[in-house]
Amino acid sequence: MTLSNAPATSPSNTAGPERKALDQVVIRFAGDSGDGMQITGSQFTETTAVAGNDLATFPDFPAEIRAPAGTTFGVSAFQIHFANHDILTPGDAPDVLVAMNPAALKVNLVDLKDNGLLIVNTGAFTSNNLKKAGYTSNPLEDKSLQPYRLMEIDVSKLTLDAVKDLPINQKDSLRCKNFWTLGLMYWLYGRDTSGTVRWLQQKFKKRPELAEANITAMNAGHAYGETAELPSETTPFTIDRATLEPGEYTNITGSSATAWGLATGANLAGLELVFGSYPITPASPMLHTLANLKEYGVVTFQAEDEIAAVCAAIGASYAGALGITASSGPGIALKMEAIGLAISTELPLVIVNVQRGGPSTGLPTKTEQSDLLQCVWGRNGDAPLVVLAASTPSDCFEMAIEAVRIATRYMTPVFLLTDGYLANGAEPWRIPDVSTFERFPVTFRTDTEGFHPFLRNDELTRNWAIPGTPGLEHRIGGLEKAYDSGNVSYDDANHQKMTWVRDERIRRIADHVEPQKVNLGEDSGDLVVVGWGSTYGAIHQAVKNARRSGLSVSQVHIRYLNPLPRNLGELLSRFKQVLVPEMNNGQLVKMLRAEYLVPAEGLNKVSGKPFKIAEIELAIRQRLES
Amino acid sequence: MTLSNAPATSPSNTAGPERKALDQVVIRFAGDSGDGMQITGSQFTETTAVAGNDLATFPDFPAEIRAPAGTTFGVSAFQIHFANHDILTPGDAPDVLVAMNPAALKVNLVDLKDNGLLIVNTGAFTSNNLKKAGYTSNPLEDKSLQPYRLMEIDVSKLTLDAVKDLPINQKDSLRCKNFWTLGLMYWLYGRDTSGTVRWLQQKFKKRPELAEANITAMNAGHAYGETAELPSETTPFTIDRATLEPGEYTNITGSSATAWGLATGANLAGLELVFGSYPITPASPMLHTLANLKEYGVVTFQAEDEIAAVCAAIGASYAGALGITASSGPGIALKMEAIGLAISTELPLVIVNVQRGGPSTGLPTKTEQSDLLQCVWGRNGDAPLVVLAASTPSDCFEMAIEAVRIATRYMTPVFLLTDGYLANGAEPWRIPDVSTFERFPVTFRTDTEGFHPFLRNDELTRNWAIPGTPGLEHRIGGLEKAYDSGNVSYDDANHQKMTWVRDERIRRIADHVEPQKVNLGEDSGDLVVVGWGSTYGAIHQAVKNARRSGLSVSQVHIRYLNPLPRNLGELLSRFKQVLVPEMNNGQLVKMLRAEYLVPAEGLNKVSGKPFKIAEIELAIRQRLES
Amino acid sequence: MSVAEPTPTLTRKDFTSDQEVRWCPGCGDYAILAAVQRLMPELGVPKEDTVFVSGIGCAARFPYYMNTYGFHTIHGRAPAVATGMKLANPKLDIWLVSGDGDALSIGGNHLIHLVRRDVDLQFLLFNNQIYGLTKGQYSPTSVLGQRTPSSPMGSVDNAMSAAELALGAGSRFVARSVDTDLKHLPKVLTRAHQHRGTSLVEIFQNCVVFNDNAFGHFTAKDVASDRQLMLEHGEPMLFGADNGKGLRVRPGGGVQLEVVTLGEDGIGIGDVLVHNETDRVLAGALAQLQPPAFPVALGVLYCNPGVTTYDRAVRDQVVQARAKRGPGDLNRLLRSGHTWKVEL
Amino acid sequence: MSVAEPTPTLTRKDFTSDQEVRWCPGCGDYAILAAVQRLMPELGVPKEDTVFVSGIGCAARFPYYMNTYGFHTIHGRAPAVATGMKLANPKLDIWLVSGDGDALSIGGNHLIHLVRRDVDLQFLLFNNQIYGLTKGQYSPTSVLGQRTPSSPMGSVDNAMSAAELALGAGSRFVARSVDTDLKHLPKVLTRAHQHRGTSLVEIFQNCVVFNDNAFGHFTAKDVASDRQLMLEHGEPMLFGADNGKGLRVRPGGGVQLEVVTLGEDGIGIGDVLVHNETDRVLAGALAQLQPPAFPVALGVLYCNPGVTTYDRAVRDQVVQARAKRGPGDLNRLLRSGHTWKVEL
Ligand SMILES: Cc1ncc(C[n+]2csc(CCOP(=O)(O)OP(=O)(O)O)c2C)c(N)n1
Ligand SMILES: Cc1ncc(C[n+]2csc(CCOP(=O)(O)OP(=O)(O)O)c2C)c(N)n1
Ligand code: SF4
Ligand code: SF4
Ligand SMILES: [Mg+2]
Ligand SMILES: [Mg+2]
Repeated sequence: MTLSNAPATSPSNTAGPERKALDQVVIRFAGDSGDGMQITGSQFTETTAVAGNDLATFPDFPAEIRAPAGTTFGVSAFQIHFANHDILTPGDAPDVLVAMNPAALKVNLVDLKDNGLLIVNTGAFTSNNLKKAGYTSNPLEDKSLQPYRLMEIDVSKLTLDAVKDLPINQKDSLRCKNFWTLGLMYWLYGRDTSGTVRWLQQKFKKRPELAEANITAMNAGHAYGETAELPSETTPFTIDRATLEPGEYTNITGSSATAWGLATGANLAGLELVFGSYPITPASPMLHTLANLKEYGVVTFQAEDEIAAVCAAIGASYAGALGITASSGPGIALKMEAIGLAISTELPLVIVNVQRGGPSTGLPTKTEQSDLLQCVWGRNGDAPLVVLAASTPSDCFEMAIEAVRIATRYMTPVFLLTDGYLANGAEPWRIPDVSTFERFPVTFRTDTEGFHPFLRNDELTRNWAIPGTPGLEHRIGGLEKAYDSGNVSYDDANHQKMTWVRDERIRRIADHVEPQKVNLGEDSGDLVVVGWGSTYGAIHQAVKNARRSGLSVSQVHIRYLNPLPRNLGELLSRFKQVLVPEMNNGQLVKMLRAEYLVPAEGLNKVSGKPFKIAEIELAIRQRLES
Repeated sequence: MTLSNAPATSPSNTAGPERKALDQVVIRFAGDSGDGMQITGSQFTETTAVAGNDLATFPDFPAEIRAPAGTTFGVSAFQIHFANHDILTPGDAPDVLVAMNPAALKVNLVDLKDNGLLIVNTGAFTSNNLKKAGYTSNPLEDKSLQPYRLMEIDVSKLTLDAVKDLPINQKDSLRCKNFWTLGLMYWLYGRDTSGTVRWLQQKFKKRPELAEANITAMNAGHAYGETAELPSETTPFTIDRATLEPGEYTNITGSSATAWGLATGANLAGLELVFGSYPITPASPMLHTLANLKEYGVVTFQAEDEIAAVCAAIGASYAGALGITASSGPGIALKMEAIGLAISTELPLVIVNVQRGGPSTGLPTKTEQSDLLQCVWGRNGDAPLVVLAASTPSDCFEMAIEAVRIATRYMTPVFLLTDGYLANGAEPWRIPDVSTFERFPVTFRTDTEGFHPFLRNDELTRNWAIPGTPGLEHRIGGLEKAYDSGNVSYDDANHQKMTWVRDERIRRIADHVEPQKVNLGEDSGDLVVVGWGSTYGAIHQAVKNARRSGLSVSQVHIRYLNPLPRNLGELLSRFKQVLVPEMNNGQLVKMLRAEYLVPAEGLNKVSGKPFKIAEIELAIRQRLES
Repeated sequence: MSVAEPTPTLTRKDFTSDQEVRWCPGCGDYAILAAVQRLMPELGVPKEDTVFVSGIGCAARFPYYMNTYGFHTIHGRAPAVATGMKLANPKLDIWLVSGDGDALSIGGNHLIHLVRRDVDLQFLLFNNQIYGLTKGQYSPTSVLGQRTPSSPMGSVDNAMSAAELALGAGSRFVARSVDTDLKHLPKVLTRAHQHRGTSLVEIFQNCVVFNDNAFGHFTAKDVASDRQLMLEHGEPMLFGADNGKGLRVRPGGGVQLEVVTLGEDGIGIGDVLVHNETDRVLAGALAQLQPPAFPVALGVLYCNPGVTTYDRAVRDQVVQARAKRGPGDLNRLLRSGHTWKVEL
Repeated sequence: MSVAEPTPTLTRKDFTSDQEVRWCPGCGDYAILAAVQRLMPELGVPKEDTVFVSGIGCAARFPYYMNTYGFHTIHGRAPAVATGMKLANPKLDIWLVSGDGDALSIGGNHLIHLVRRDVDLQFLLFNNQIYGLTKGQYSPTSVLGQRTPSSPMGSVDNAMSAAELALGAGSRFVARSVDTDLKHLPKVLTRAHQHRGTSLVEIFQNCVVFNDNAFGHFTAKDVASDRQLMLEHGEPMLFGADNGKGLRVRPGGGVQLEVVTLGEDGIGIGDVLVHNETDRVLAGALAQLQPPAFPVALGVLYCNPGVTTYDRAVRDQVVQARAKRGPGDLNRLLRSGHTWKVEL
């Protein structure tokens, strides 16, 4: 094609035919683990964000690092939902599916909307690949794809043609095909390619020939859209910018938001942060982010295992820093004994649990909310602590700060629950000005007068005296301790009292956090949908839709899971029905029933995938429309 | 005294003055860790049992191996309750307190009944010992002991006199004073000393001089009772034999009962038993017992830690033996990740949790019931398993067999909950005839036809194929597996289905276990007292007392905690009030409220000590007598 | 290992499972898998008596690809699970497959206690000096200063030597080989299989994605002969182009090894130290050798079987107990304490 | 260790807490406690900068009796807790106290990674070859065949050597002493304190209740001189009555040590091997020596400080990062990704 050897600059996106205006689109890029779908997706995300749309994304990749090419279990996908209005989920079903090979088609076609746009790379539909994907007949030839608007393009060949004159080998040339596809999609949605051009030039600083090849491929794809004969009904689109609050924005994933929030929290508390962690999917990215924040007084310790990781964090807190640890699934289970020590010694500690599919090793790369009860009750003895949950990628930032505030102010371990969906998902975030945040500096005990390590204020919080402080030398440990002296005590009345203290001091924290608000709708009615964590967006949209059709339903989304908000019981009692959607087999619902004796009902999805709006909306209608 | 050099034979117990008949007595022996109070107590127990009384005991010793002599935290005590009728608890408060030194007096006097008999060894009341015990004035001299019938005896001196002519040194001589005391108590309650004589001769086979010394001391104590001037009101007593079912009896502790029950269960299942464990108080005695049962096909493995212990048990089960592990408190917390693997791979496994005071290291030698929620819900992911609890020392035998039956028949991990009180406590047990027990032999899969490792029967139990079986080679693991093939699967619908299967197959077990019975009283009424585990005896007696005074109260004691008995919800609904006494901060009560929405109310004692009958009785009366 | 009838009819295919292999193209694990699948039939152990046990990691996927019994357990715990299997059925021939993170990081404690007890099995440690499955963080064997996502300024952890650790823990068989060494690896694996007790085999395995060519400095064709010392019991320790170099104990009464060049200042083959598999001090010295100053010691560094193995010793006590006290009789057990009769 | 102003005014009493000591009468722990309390003032480290950290066990009660900062943590995890402390505040002078079960059984993994990383602290391993607090089960250092409540027919686990394990894991300071050796123990502890990095000191400690006299075969007065080799860097390895015996490398080119008697067949002091603290192979050989054939090697077996320590290396990266990128500015961090502005 004429443009294939064009200079590596970006065509303007004003060119081309009339564009059809849309309110929102859901696109899924799907291909081999090696096809670079995650990069394609995140580049499209960046560009879309800059274009001013609101958006939400859902990356979905296999547990294998690089499963054999062409296999269904090696398929990697990235879904993005963008719109000219405020949206909260990556969308239930894609309007557009890009399938780079048969396996990608096989795995993802089920989700594509009827009459949805289906773009396939015919170049990858070899008989071998078809076999690997488990196709007995070629879907491009049988009639199975008729329900969709099929766009057959030999992306492989077009990419090779585009870069054939560049000084790179066949393998690297073929690798550019995801950018060819990206170029085409940019054209289709009237996007400016310059951001990606800059990104490529930056990324391949050391290998400019690769930068040029990818840019060339992208431009070729873009040009293909302008020039090629597309199926008549495939007109390009345009989607107006969403009316977002003015300010400076960035796309943020839950992982970075959590890591940044913890660093910010430590800064507001005036403490250094010691992060002890052992790699595990999907928590590792937090370790990677924090390892790069050394100049912020963040020390990361990659421990030999999860037990050492949490123990190092506890030691750090004893020594006067803020000890934090993070893990997922099996790794969290291993930390429980040590967390009991932090509870017994009343030391600040934040444990981030990026939940994944269980039980056991389970589904490492899939999302789930099935660790709630483990975090609230999964320790030996009566061992209460604080449990918080973030609702969206950007909420991870706020809740991470809150976790640090509570841990340091109340000298207690705090669990912060996120999940794989929040950690990997991204959304545009209006960047706050940290200098306006309220600080909560820690004051260590220095006064030797009448000191003992377990002196308490009226919140029942003990004073924090750290090594290096003259005259406050003291010993603490995991044996029961006398209420007044803090010395080891086996006295029966004392144990009873200390058990009460451990429980009561956590309960009282509820007096100092925001009461539960109604996130959508009235504070009474026929039905309240109660959720926690990453289901926020789906529930919110579902409730919104149901309310549009006049149903009396409200949303209550809990961020403080232990202690539960003071007003929650009374609030729930004002609704006729309580529905609790969870990505687990029914955990918060147990807590609510036990605590308030409300006939709460679970809506449980345990498939490793987030809720679809429709699934929750249906459950609402079933309860209110009969 | 004339008898002190008597030959080592036992005086008959018919001698002496008129004896006052009693229905029941509670005696507490208290002294230094080094004073041998546990031996004194268990000897008195044996003899009392042989005399045909029913009895219950409560040993209470410090966490230190041998804390410094004379200190309050070094005090070791043994309480025995014996009667001419059926009893279930070691008694609320002692009628008789034997205090071998000031510290023992200091710690235990609070519990002695008013006008109770107080026997003190004046020889140990040196100013030094008084200081160590924290006495500012000598209680023998100030008036503080007036509320009691004080019996001052210089046991130390009398013991030394008794054995002075024997070829043993001063230290060993003084060591005999616990047997002097035992002799006196034998006389006081008209007991035959011959059993203890035999025991001593056996124990000191290699050092007969020590046997003789102790026997001599015991006889001296016995003779002292006959001859000495005792406070007029201190007449000796007699307590008739209780009418126990005819049969052969032995005194059994919960530890031995559990160990023997596991060995018996494995035998009934036709499996070898591989017991993986890491020492921890109060679970270690099970390891010690099982280590001696090699000829029963019991292999014990003292692992490097609790994780290795449970993993070895899991490996053993995979290889076709019955894998069992046991621990307590912190050790149980460490096993949770691996237990998740056993749940995911659906392998039989029994985990005995001998609960102790928590959180963290807590109170290692004290009893508690605070691990219930940890066992039911304390794992990553939705990871259901079976949870059973034993109610009395001898019930440990039955429930251990039941744990093995369920684990092997349903291919699932089973938690068996006991506690320090059950493990160390003893009661007379009518020994069953094992040959009459119903066997539940395991049949391993051998048929290669259509085999896959997760083929299920209609109880949803998978078939068990073990290495060594030709043609059934297969792989299992902790990743999610396809319902039909058992191969690794990341499919969303499959995960939903497998989560359901894991949950449902445990629920269905409730169809095959005994329905919940009412342990005492009617199956409906004003109040039901619901308990589990070692609180059985105290609750039973309290309910019995309350019923005697005409109150409408029943006892329901749960042995199957997960799944809960099918009929439990309906049963509880027939009572106006539900009271749940637990030695924790409220755990079963949460489960009952969540499951049945019954307004169950907790009665929580977390002092490291078992409930007193009076405490529960009072709670009952407060609810029914107002 | 278990002694079993040779079953000569089996072929590599018999040991290949129906599961698609899921490693990255070019991963060293493929070469090891091929070597093991080829070796199995020669060992003559029935498929049904063979068990592959692993923890978690890329390497730990190994059992899925062997058509034998297999258990993909949890991270770091395979040694404990395997110990339990062996206690339940000593007849099983167990192969443990573990990565450097699985074996030496989270599983370090189980590894050292396994070799100390000397449980009879083969421990294959795939050392790629990286955490593969979690996307490339440094591992306990990663070189000091290595930059990875979790060590952006370079790792500050000193690297650990699997061989030295095992020897320090009391291991009785320690060997090393290279994933792609088609001739050497099967030989070493065969020796490991013959040894009764825990046979630790460290296999240097290339992770093409996250730590490519980590071992090139001694495995690359051009340097191999100079950088690899192929140990043979009873043979002089020679290496280099046509075995021109050797090792000897530095003269002067110490225990330090040094490299000598044959022919140079009067050094003859007689001066070269002869390898003695049963010498633990020597094994330790060999394990420490590192390029460029020294070659990497490959082959069997140490082999010194104990009088028994853990699993056999445990079983022997069961036999002794039965011989001494007879087979267990539960009714007798329940009456072994002090008992008394209550008549009507 | 941390460098601090000497505070000569302090005495033993200043380091003695108000807590009653709760060990059994006659326990070796008393002697060690006394030695440490006496030594503290001489080291000149301020009380407030000193922290004693322990796991669980009889030995682990130690911190309660020191009037310094102290943390009685959980079983086996003290090394990890101590690492965290040191990362938070490298100025702290940390003494880790652990039993053979705490350090080598459940805590084995943390021990080997602690010494591998070379965190700057003193690790006192009280080895009584038994689990004391849990009433006498065998431990990883118990002798093979030992009868205990959990090994009624004798333990079948081979004993582990703390020194060999630490060396195998890469430890840079390994020493040994005896609980009641009032002269030797303080000297060794002082050396440990001087060393920068993890200083492992194995102290043979007598458990009078469950394993009495376990070390009598080399600590008893009458055999001590013949059975104890007191190592001194740069000194010939002599022992026995008036140093009549010595160690040398067995002639013939190997690395095996042997005992020689001075004066016998022409052996002179010159033939005796001179101790070199910095020789890891030698340290390994010395750690292996066992009575009756050999004496037990006491004192500093190995001392070879690294260029830095883990805690310093970590801190240095923080400094470098600040030098390179300036002090952290959170507002800049939040804007470090790709950003865009939305105007009204
Ligand atoms: C308890 C637990 N912690 C952490 C993880 C995450 N994880 C899986 S594999 C692995 C390490 C992999 O490295 P290695 O053992 O060297 O195997 P490789 O992938 O390099 O072959 C980790 C940290 C886990 N699955 N379970
Ligand atoms: C997680 C956990 N497992 C087991 C125990 C029980 N326990 C306490 S101390 C100890 C071992 C003590 O032996 P050692 O470390 O040698 O110390 P010693 O008492 O001999 O000084 C054990 C197994 C525990 N407290 N915590
Ligand atoms: S990540 Fe590395 S070790 Fe894992 S499969 Fe890919 S190449 Fe092999
Ligand atoms: S049990 Fe042993 S180690 Fe523990 S205090 Fe007593 S004597 Fe010391
Ligand atoms: Mg690796
Ligand atoms: Mg010990």
